[in-house]
Amino acid sequence: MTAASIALNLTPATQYLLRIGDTCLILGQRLGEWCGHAPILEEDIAMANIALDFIGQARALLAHAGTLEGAGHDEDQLAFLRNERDYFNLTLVELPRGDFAASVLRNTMVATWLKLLWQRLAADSQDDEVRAIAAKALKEARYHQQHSADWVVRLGDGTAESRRRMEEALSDLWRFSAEMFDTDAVDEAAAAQGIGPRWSELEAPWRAEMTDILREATLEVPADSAFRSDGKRGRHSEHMGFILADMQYLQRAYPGGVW
Amino acid sequence: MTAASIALNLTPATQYLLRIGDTCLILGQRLGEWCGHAPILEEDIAMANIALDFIGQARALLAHAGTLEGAGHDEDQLAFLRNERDYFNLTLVELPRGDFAASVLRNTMVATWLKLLWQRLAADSQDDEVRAIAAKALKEARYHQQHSADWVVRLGDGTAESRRRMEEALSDLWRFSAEMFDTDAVDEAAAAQGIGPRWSELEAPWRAEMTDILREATLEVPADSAFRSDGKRGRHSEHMGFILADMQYLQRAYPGGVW
Amino acid sequence: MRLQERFDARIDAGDFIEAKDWMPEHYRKTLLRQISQHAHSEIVGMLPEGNWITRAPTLKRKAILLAKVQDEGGHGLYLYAAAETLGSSRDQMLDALHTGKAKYSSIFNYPTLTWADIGTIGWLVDGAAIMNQVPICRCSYAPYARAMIRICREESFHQRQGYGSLLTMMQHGTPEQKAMVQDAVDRWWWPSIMMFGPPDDQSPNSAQSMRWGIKRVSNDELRQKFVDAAVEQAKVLGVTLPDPELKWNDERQAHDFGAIDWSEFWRVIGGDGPCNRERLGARVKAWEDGAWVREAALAHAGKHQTMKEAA
Amino acid sequence: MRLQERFDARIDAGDFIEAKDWMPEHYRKTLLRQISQHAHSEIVGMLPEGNWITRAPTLKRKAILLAKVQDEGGHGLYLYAAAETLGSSRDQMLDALHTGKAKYSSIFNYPTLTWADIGTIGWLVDGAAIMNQVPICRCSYAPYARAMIRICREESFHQRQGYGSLLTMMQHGTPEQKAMVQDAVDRWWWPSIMMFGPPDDQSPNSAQSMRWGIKRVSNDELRQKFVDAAVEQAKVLGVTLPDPELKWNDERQAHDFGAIDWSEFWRVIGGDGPCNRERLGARVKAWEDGAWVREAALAHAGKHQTMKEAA
Repeated sequence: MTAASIALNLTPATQYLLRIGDTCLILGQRLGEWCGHAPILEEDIAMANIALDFIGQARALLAHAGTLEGAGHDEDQLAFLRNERDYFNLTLVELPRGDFAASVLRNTMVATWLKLLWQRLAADSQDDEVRAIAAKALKEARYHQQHSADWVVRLGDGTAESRRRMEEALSDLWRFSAEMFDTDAVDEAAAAQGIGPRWSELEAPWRAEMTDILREATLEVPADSAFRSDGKRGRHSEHMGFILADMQYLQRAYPGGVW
Repeated sequence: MTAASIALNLTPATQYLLRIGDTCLILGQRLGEWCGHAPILEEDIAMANIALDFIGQARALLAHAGTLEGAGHDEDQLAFLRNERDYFNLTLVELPRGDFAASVLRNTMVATWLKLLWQRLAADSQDDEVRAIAAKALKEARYHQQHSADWVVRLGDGTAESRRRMEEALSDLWRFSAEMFDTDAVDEAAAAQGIGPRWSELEAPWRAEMTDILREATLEVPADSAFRSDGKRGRHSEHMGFILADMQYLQRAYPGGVW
Repeated sequence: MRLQERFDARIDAGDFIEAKDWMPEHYRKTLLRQISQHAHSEIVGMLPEGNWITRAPTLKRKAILLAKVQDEGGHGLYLYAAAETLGSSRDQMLDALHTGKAKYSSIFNYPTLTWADIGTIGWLVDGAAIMNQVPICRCSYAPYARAMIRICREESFHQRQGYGSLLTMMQHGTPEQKAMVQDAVDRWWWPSIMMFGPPDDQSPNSAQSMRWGIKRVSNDELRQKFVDAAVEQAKVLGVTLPDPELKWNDERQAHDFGAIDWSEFWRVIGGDGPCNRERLGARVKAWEDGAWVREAALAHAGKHQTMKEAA
Repeated sequence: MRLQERFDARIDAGDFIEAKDWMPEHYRKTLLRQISQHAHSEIVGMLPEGNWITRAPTLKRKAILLAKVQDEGGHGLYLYAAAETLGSSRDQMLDALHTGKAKYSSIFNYPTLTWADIGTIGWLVDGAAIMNQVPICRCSYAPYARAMIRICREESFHQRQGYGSLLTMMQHGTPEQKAMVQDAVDRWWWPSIMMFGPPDDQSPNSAQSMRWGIKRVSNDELRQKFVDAAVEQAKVLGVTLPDPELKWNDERQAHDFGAIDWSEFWRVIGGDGPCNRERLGARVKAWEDGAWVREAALAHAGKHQTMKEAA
């Protein structure tokens, strides 16, 4: 493995899988930052546990995307040696971890979305490996959603301070959800090939589940905004470069290393 | 230029110069973080200006150290392609920038030390290039000391809040000053070769000037502690790796690049 | 009415207005809005560029970038000072920025995603700014015109440096670096040509500003001049401008170009651009986090003053 | 006096003491101090390792590291629970940690400077911890002994993983990686053998703890055992232990080793180690920053309870 970046030989199928795998990878990366800094020990453990699940999901998806790509790239080359524009995660997961309110809200938004996506992939994907990955990940996503949503409810319907912070988190993060559902050629091709659903099909059930959670938390669903993020097409926020600088550091600085 | 780290061929003279040059480099790096985030526009400008001076000093010293090393390393290879253990800056300058109190106190501590060091180097170094670098840098250090010390005085003798923050900064940072003055074989060899003074010789005048500044700021000189940092011998704090991950990113990720 | 007539006559004669001179309230307000908006743009503009200071690829480039953001801070200072001559304090202007009442140039709501963005901002964004600003050096309000003369000189220096850094990468760099430059140009081109503002027929305030000698050249005229210059510069660089309709029109002796997506322009101006929240949030945070510093400086100055008076 | 005699007899007979059993106040306090200190060490110990989660070099290593810190958090939980059986709440114990009244293992006041530190902590620090902890699995206080059995099982797994990661680098890595491993071993060796505490003749509390079956093997005996094992492991790895006096003593059938710098040990215990402030500061900050979360959880539970009661 050399330090120079790898060039991807993208097809809609690989890009579709990298969008999911990179979302897991980068959220796992962000959640790892909580280690030793959570409000209670149980949450240090839970955050590490959820991060671990995400890294596991990312490994499976990146390895499979590498196989489909057919250029001989393994999970680590894909995880550590791409240029920023070749990562396709949702922008939402690259935002700084923020406070605990922002973290649990983001986890809830992503876990709810992933749960719906894994359900569809586990049931309908024509790709055996994708079905297998999704079946395992679905169980994890259910737990992630439950755990995070419980916190959204507690904090939304807790103290005035916790409610203020949840409202702020909603105002900051909700606008990034549009990216989860807008559709494009990658989506269409993946649907046509039977890899997985168009993401737009997940919007209605996602909104329904999130609305229920927010209602229980006595929080209002924010209004839609004209803001659009575009990480899944490789146009990231300014935060992404700093994530990669840390994440890729050892692979870049020790070319040819074996770990 | 390739992405792999360079191996240094160190002599006491080059290490002595890298200790100074790296201190300028890393403090310049930290001060650059203030850009756009200072309490008043004049300080955004001043911080960028001081950072710029430090980068200029670092360039001159690294280039000269590279010449003395004789392995063909230019300023950028030395700045961007060493392993962490081959950077020899004072630990003090790699600490996070902290609040404005911590930043102006650190700037005062370092500028006072550098001013005394540049004075000695400008007057006594047997190395013509070092004398020339020092003569130019001395003027800059005088301004840095004046500007930063003025803030230490204003904040120490300002409001209760600013005083509390200055006291906290002193408690956090003062203990790193011991590293500025302890002596070792590098120091002895540099003194014997006429490159520059043993740093222990700077301690008494540094304490005298700092004591005056703190007195004017109505602050107490902290008691000595048994804490010892060791960045100048290449043993850094946990902060250093993150500085280098950002600083080196482009050189590592684009091997062979021309900028 | 006398004052108004005399003022109009001076404007018509091409005279400069000084701070102490009488001026119509609307002229004063228009200028104050424009100058403070320009000052805000300088300090908000430090953020996207500052984003790359810690990651600049060589020490020379790091030094150039630090010098550039320092200059931008300086421009902010002159402009706030010029605006203050119109009767508003810097704190009042900053308050208007922080509460969203005042605008800044919408271009700074786009992110700097790669190092090539820094060079591209120098080339295209500073280039567009200079096109906009050179005519202001002849603005009827003298303090603003004087500030702009100094600013334009520094801006052209920045523009050349930015362009030079791209040229180095395109001429001597690796294929990956060249791709990085092209990508940056692809992202910044359209936002840059939006910097001249809406088309003339949708720019309602322009006529009055022209009349008053605050504005000297129309939006579309400046935009055309910029596009014509950029096309040549892009050729030298070896990059493609992301507009398939861009081509020389022999009849007009100018380049035709594709339709601008004004809905994006209004979306970003309206607050929903990629970084609006981050930019304003960073400025507000800096201001709030620095409150104790400003208070301490005042308190210290107060004590010092008291001691002097007592002595 | 009856109770005391019966307690002593049970200890002598090798019986386990349960939480509900009578115990001397000094026994309870000694155990509480030791168990809570051990719990604090687990959670403070997450910090130096957590420092490398975002920079782990492969996804597999990142996953292993996340699993490891998660386990450490779990150990903290069991140990706080064991300590709670002795009559102190977790919040009280955390308060003692945050105010500096309670200690944690001094080894965590050293920084993790390279990736190889993570493997080295697994090999040497977890290795030393296991040496210390295995005898505690037979501790006279049953809840502590039970927690330790589970913990020791996981710790040996971590120790093997850490050693394995070093072995991979030493056997298959580049020269730079091998140098990184050697450097980490050079820095961690002496602090690791200090983990067994002061020499027996300067360890005043040891006798009482031995008498009570809280401590089963002396500091120096454990240290010797650790050194003897590490020498063989270092050979297999291909690293040098940074002690020129380290050599086999045929007479003692054990390794002689150089003098430990106890002044450093006491300096670090005393608060002036490389990271004491950072570690405690990080824990206090996490606790203070999280206060609103804990308060909200309580408030929510209170409302919920009220609703249930009303229903």
